[in-house]
Amino acid sequence: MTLKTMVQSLNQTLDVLMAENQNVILLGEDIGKNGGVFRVTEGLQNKYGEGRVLDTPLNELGIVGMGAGMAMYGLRPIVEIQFQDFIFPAFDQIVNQIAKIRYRTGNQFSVPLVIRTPYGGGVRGGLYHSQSGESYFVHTSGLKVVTPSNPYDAKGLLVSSFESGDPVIFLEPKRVYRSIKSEVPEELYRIEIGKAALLKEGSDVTVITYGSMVSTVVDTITKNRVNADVIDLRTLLPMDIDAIISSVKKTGRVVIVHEAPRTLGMGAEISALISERAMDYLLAPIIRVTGPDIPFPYIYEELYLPDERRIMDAISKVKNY
Amino acid sequence: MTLKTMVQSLNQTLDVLMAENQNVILLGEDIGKNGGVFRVTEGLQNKYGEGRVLDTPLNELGIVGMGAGMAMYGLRPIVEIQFQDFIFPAFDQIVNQIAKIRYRTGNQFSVPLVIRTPYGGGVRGGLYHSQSGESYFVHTSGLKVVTPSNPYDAKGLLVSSFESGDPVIFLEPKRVYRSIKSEVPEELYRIEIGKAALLKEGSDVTVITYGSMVSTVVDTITKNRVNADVIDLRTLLPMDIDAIISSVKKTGRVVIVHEAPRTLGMGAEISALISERAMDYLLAPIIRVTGPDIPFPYIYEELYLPDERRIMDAISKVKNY
Amino acid sequence: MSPIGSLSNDQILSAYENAVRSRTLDIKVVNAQRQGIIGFHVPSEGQEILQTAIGMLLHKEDIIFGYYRDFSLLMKMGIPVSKILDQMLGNQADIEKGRQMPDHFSFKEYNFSTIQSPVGAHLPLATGAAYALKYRKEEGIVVANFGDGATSTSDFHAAMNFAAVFNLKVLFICENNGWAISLPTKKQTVADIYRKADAYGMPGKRVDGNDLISSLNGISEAMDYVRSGKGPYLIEGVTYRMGAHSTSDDPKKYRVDEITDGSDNDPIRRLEKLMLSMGMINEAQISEIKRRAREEMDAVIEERRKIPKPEPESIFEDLYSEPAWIQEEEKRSIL
Amino acid sequence: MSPIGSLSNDQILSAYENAVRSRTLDIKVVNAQRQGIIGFHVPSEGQEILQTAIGMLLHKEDIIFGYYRDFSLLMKMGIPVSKILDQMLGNQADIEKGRQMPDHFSFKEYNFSTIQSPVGAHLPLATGAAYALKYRKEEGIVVANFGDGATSTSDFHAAMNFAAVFNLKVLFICENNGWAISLPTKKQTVADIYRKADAYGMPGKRVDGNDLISSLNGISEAMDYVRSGKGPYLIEGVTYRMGAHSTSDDPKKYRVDEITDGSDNDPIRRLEKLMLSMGMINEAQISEIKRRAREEMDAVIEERRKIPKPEPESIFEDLYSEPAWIQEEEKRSIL
Ligand SMILES: Cc1ncc(C[n+]2csc(CCOP(=O)(O)OP(=O)(O)O)c2C)c(N)n1
Ligand SMILES: Cc1ncc(C[n+]2csc(CCOP(=O)(O)OP(=O)(O)O)c2C)c(N)n1
Ligand SMILES: [Mg+2]
Ligand SMILES: [Mg+2]
Repeated sequence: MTLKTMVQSLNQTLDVLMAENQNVILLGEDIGKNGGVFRVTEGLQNKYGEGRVLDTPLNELGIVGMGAGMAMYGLRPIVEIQFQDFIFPAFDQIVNQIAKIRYRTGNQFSVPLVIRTPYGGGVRGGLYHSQSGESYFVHTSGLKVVTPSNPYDAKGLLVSSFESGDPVIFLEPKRVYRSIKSEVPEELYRIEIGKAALLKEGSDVTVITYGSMVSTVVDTITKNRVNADVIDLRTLLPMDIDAIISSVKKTGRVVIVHEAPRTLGMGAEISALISERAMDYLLAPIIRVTGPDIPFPYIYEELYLPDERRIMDAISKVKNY
Repeated sequence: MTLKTMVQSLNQTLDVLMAENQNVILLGEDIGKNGGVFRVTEGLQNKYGEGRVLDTPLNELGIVGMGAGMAMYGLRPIVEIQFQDFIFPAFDQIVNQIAKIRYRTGNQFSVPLVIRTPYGGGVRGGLYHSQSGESYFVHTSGLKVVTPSNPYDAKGLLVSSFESGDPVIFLEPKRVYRSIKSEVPEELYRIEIGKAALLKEGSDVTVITYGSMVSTVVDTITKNRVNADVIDLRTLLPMDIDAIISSVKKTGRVVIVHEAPRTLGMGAEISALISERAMDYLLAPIIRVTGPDIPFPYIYEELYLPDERRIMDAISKVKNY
Repeated sequence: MSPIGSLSNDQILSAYENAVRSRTLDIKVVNAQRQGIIGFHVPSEGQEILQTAIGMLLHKEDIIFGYYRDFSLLMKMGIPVSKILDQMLGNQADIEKGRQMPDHFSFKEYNFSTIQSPVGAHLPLATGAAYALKYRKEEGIVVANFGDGATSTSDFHAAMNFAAVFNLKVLFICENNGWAISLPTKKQTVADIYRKADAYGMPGKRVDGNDLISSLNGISEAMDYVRSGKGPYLIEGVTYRMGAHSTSDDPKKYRVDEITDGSDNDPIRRLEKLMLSMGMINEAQISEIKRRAREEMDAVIEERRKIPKPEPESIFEDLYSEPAWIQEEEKRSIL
Repeated sequence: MSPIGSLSNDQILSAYENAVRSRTLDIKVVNAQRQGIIGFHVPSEGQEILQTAIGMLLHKEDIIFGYYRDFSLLMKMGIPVSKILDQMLGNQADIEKGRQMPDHFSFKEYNFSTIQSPVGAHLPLATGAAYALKYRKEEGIVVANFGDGATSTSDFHAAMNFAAVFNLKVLFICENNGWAISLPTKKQTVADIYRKADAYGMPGKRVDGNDLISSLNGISEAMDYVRSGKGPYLIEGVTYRMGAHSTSDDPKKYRVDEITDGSDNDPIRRLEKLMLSMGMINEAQISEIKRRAREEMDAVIEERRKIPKPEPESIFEDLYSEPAWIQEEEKRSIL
C-alpha cells in the first residue's frame, strides 16, 4: 500500500484493468503520448500500444458514439472527455443512445461504457473548465452517475463502474486530483455502486455532499466540532436513499452541499426525497448550500464555491431553528 | 375573437410578429412549404418569402447556432426544433453558447432567440417523440423556459418570450396542440414571463403543474370537487416563487404534477424551494406525481402519463395525512 | 472482382421477389395503419432495389447499422416478415417488447443492429462496432445505411472522420431518395453527396440505386475495397422516395410525385422490364409473384395481430443490468 | 485582382512590425504567467504572419469570429494591447468584467465577435451573422478562424453546410498549425484540410501561412470571391505552432520542435530575410523594432496590472436583460 493522489490511483486502476482484460480500450483526446491533460492515462499507451489507447480526433460525439459501439460489440471501452464542460457535444449520444439502447432493444444489447471526465471549479478555469453538470446526467435514467471524493474511493468506484454492465458517467473532481493523498492498495477492490459513505457520525445534523465538496465539508465539520453525520453520496444515480433517510430520522436537520448551481442541482432531488419520506422527523427546513445559478466566472471563484462560512451559516440556521 | 387551437394561436402570433417586425426570421426543418410537421408555421413562407422562413438542412446544432448568430447581429429569429427529443444535438450550443454569451461578453452581446419545440407524450411517439426535457434547460442559468398550457396563454407567452431579450426555450405541449380551443384575440397581448396562473382557488391543497398536464389536473380537480388551489406555472425558469409559497402557506398541502421523469424533474426544485421557505406551514409531505424514470415507451403510454387515479391518490394521501 | 458476371437468373429472380414482397408489405402496412392496426409507418417504396442489392452482397458475419426505411434490406437478410410485424405491432412476440415505434428494429441474432429515431445517430456506433471487429481480427465488415438528410448531421461527420482516421471496415451507404421529409436534396447540401467522401480522405462513388446491376456493381466494388482493409468507403445510391415520408406526412404540400407505382421509372418495373426483355419471366409469372406476395402478407398480418400486448410491468424492465430502487418504487406506485 | 502588386514597402513593414509586436507580447505574457501575474495563455507564436495577412485584408465592416490563438490578428485589427491585457488580467477595465479565461476576447466595438473555449462552437454563429448581413443587404463579410482540430467538430460541419446552402458571405480560415494539443494533423484527419470544402460544394485552397505573400494572395482571392456574393470559401493556411499548446501544456511529452524562434523557417525570420534581400530594412532597424516592441509591452503590462479587480457583486450581473430573483437571492446569501 502506498500513498497516492487521485490521478495516480486512477492511473494505476486503469493499468490493472487493462492488464487483466484484453478487451479494455481507452479512447479520448490527448490520452496517448501526452497521457491526458491531467495525466490520468500517463504511460498506458506506451505499455499497451496505440491499438488500446486511442488518441481521437476532436469530436466528443464521435468519442462517446464510437465507445458505445465498441461496448455493444464486446469490447470494454473507457472513454475520457477532457473536461466535463466539453461533454455537451456528445449529449445526444448520451441521452438518446447509450442511456436507451438496452431498453429499446429489449435487452439484446447493452452498453457497458465508462465515461470518465474531470469536473468542477477551483482551478481558475473560468466558464468552460469548471462546470459541475451532474444534474444533466442524473435526470437521465439508463445512466449511472458516480463521483469519488478521494483516491481510495476513486479506485473502488472505477472498478465497480467498469463491472456494472451499464453506461456510467464517472465524474472526477479535478480540484481533488492532486490535493489529497490516501492509501490505495495495489490490487483491485470494489466500492458498491449506489452505496453512500458515512464519513462522520453525529446527532445534531445530517450534512450530505459528494465529490469535490467532501473535503471542504469534512474540514469544516471537524474544525468547528459540529456533531454531524456527514454523508458522501459517492453514487449520484441511483442515490443511497436508505443512508439518507436513516440519518435524517436520527438528526432531523439537513444541510446539502454541492458546487453545481442550486436550481435543479442534486440538492433539489435530495430535499424532495426527504420531504416525501421523512417529513415528520424534520426539525428545521432542509437547506442547500450550492454554487449560484450563474456561469462559473474566471474571477472570484472562491465566491462561487461553497466554503466554510456558508456551510457553517447553514448549519447554525438549522441548529438554531 | 375566435376559438383557436394552440396550433392556430401560435401560427397567428408568428404571423403578426412577422408582419410587425421585418427582422423576425423563422428557421427550422420542414417549416416552409410543409408548414412544419405540426403545421405551426403553415402559410408563413408563402406570405413572407423564403428569405424569412428558412427550411434548414438536418442539423439542430446548425439551426440553433445560426439563430444565435442572427440574434447577436440584430435579427429576431424564432427557431423551431421539430421535436424536443431532437434538441440534444444542439445542447452544446444551448448550454455553452446561447446561455452564456451575454454573461461572457459583459453584456456586449445578447441572444434574443426563441426556440420553439413540441414536447411531451400521449401521441404514440415512443422513446423519441415523447420526451419532456424541461429539466435540462431549467438547470441552465442564462436561459428562460416557458410552457403554455392552452391556446390563449400560448400567444401571450410567445409574445413575451419574443420581447424578453434573452434566449427562451418555448416548450409546446404537443398533446394539447389541437385538443383544446380557447378564445384568442387577434391583436398581440402579453403574459408576463415568471408569473404563474392560479387556475382554481381552494383551501385544502395546492396542486402545482404546467404545460401538458394542466388540463388533466384541472379536469381531475373539477370532476372530483377537490377544494384546491391549482397553479399553472407557465414559466419554469424563473419560477413564480411567490405564487407557490403564498398558496402553500394557505393550504399546507402540496401535490406537484408533471409528465417528465421524477428524478430531478421540476417537482424536485419546487419541493426543495417550499421546504426551504415554508416548512412550518406544511401539514403533510410534499408529493410528486410524475412520469417514471424510464424512457417513454411506445406501448402503455397511459401508464407513463400521470392520470386522474394517480393524482387523486396523491391528493387523498396529503389530505388524510 | 464483380459478382455481376456470375449473377444467375435465380439470383435476379429472387432479388425481384424480395422487392415485390417488400413493396407489398409496405402497401399492406400503410393500409393497416389507416385501419388503426399499426400505429405508424415509414414506407420504403421506391428504394427496394438498392436495398435488395445491399442485402445480396452481405456476408453472414457483416454487421448492419440500418435505418428506419430499410424494409427490403431486412427481408433480403432473411429476417422473417413475422418478426418485422411483431415489432411494428408492439406485441408480446416483439423482441423489443413493444417499446419502440414501428420500423425501429433491433435484431441482434441477424447482425442487424438497432434503429433509433434521431437521424444519423447510429453512425458513430458503427465505427465502434468496426473497431471491435478490427481489434479482434474478425471476419466481416460494417455496413451503415442512412438517408440524404443524415449527411448533414453531426453524427455523419464524426463517424466518417473516425472511420477514416482509424482505417475501419465501414461501408457507408447513403440512400439518397431525393427528400428529407419536405426538403429536396439540393437544399440539403450544395455538394454531390458522394463527394463528401473527399472531406475524409476516403473514396466515394455514386450508383443508380434504382437499377439492380448498377447498384450491385458499385456496392460490390466498394465492399471489395472495404473488406480488403483499405479503409472505409462512401456509396451514394441515387433512388427515389415514391410516397409520403411517413403515414403522418402529406407530400402534396410540397411536391408532385415524379415516380409512381408501376410507372416506367419505378425501380421494380425497371427490373421487370429487364427480366421480360431477357425472357426470364413473363407477365403471368409476374402477376403470380405479386399475388403470392399479397396472400403472404395478408396472412402474416392476420396472424401476428392476434398476439396480445406485453404485460404492463414489462415497461419497467431492462433499464439496467439489475433493477434499481427508483424504477421498482415507481412501478409499485403506478401499477 | 490581387493587392500584392500594389503592396507598398510601408505595408510590408507594418505587417512585419505587427508580427514582431505580437511575438513579443506572447513572450512577455508567458513570462507574466510564470510569475503569476496572468493566469493562463495560449501563445500564437508561429502563426503571426498568417494572422497578420488576414488582418491586412479586412474591411472595416467585416465581422470577425476569431479563436483563442489570434493575437496577431487582434493587433492588426487595431485593438489596443491595453485592452487585450485588460481581458487577460480580468481587471476592472476588462470589457468582459473578468469573467472569461485569458485569450477569450469579445470586442464588439471592433467587430471582433466573442471567443468561447469549446472548439469550433463559434462557427455556426458566424453563419447567423452572415445571414444578418445578407438579409439587411449590408456591406462586409464574415471571417471565421479556427484550428485544424476544429475541422473535426460537429460545429464545423454544420456551419460549412449551412453557409453553402444559404450562399452566405463567410470566409472560413483554418489556421492549420500542425497540432491540436498533442494530436498531429495527420491523425486528426486523413484528408487535406482544404479538400474538406468539396463536401459542401464550396471552393477550398491551401496557402503557405508562414509566407506573407502566399497568404495575402490566397486570402485576397478568396475574399474577392466571397465579397462578390459567390458563396463561402475555405482557406487552409499551413502554419506551425512553435511552442506549447498553452501555458498548461508540456509539448516535450509528444513532439520535438520543428520550427524555433529565429530559425530560418520561423515565419517572422522569413519575412525579415525577404525584407533584407529587398533592401527594405537592415539588421540595425530590425533590432530597433524588436527593442521598441519589448519596451512597449513591458510598459503596458506594468500599467494594466495595476488596475484593480472588478467588484465582487459584478459576477452576478448580465445573466439576463433584467435581474431575476434567483440570482438576486443567491447574491445576497453569498456576499
Ligand atoms: C436529429 C433529428 N432531427 C430531426 C428528425 C425528424 N426527421 C425524421 S426523418 C427526417 C428526414 C430524414 O431524411 P433522410 O435522412 O433523407 O432519410 P429519409 O427519411 O429520406 O429516408 C427528419 C428531419 C429526426 N428524426 N432526428
Ligand atoms: C469541444 C472541445 N473539446 C476539447 C477541448 C480541449 N481543447 C482545447 S484546444 C484543443 C485543440 C484544438 O486544436 P486546434 O483546433 O488545431 O487549434 P490550436 O489550439 O492548434 O490552435 C482541445 C482538444 C475544447 N476546448 N473543446
Ligand atoms: Mg432522404
Ligand atoms: Mg492546431
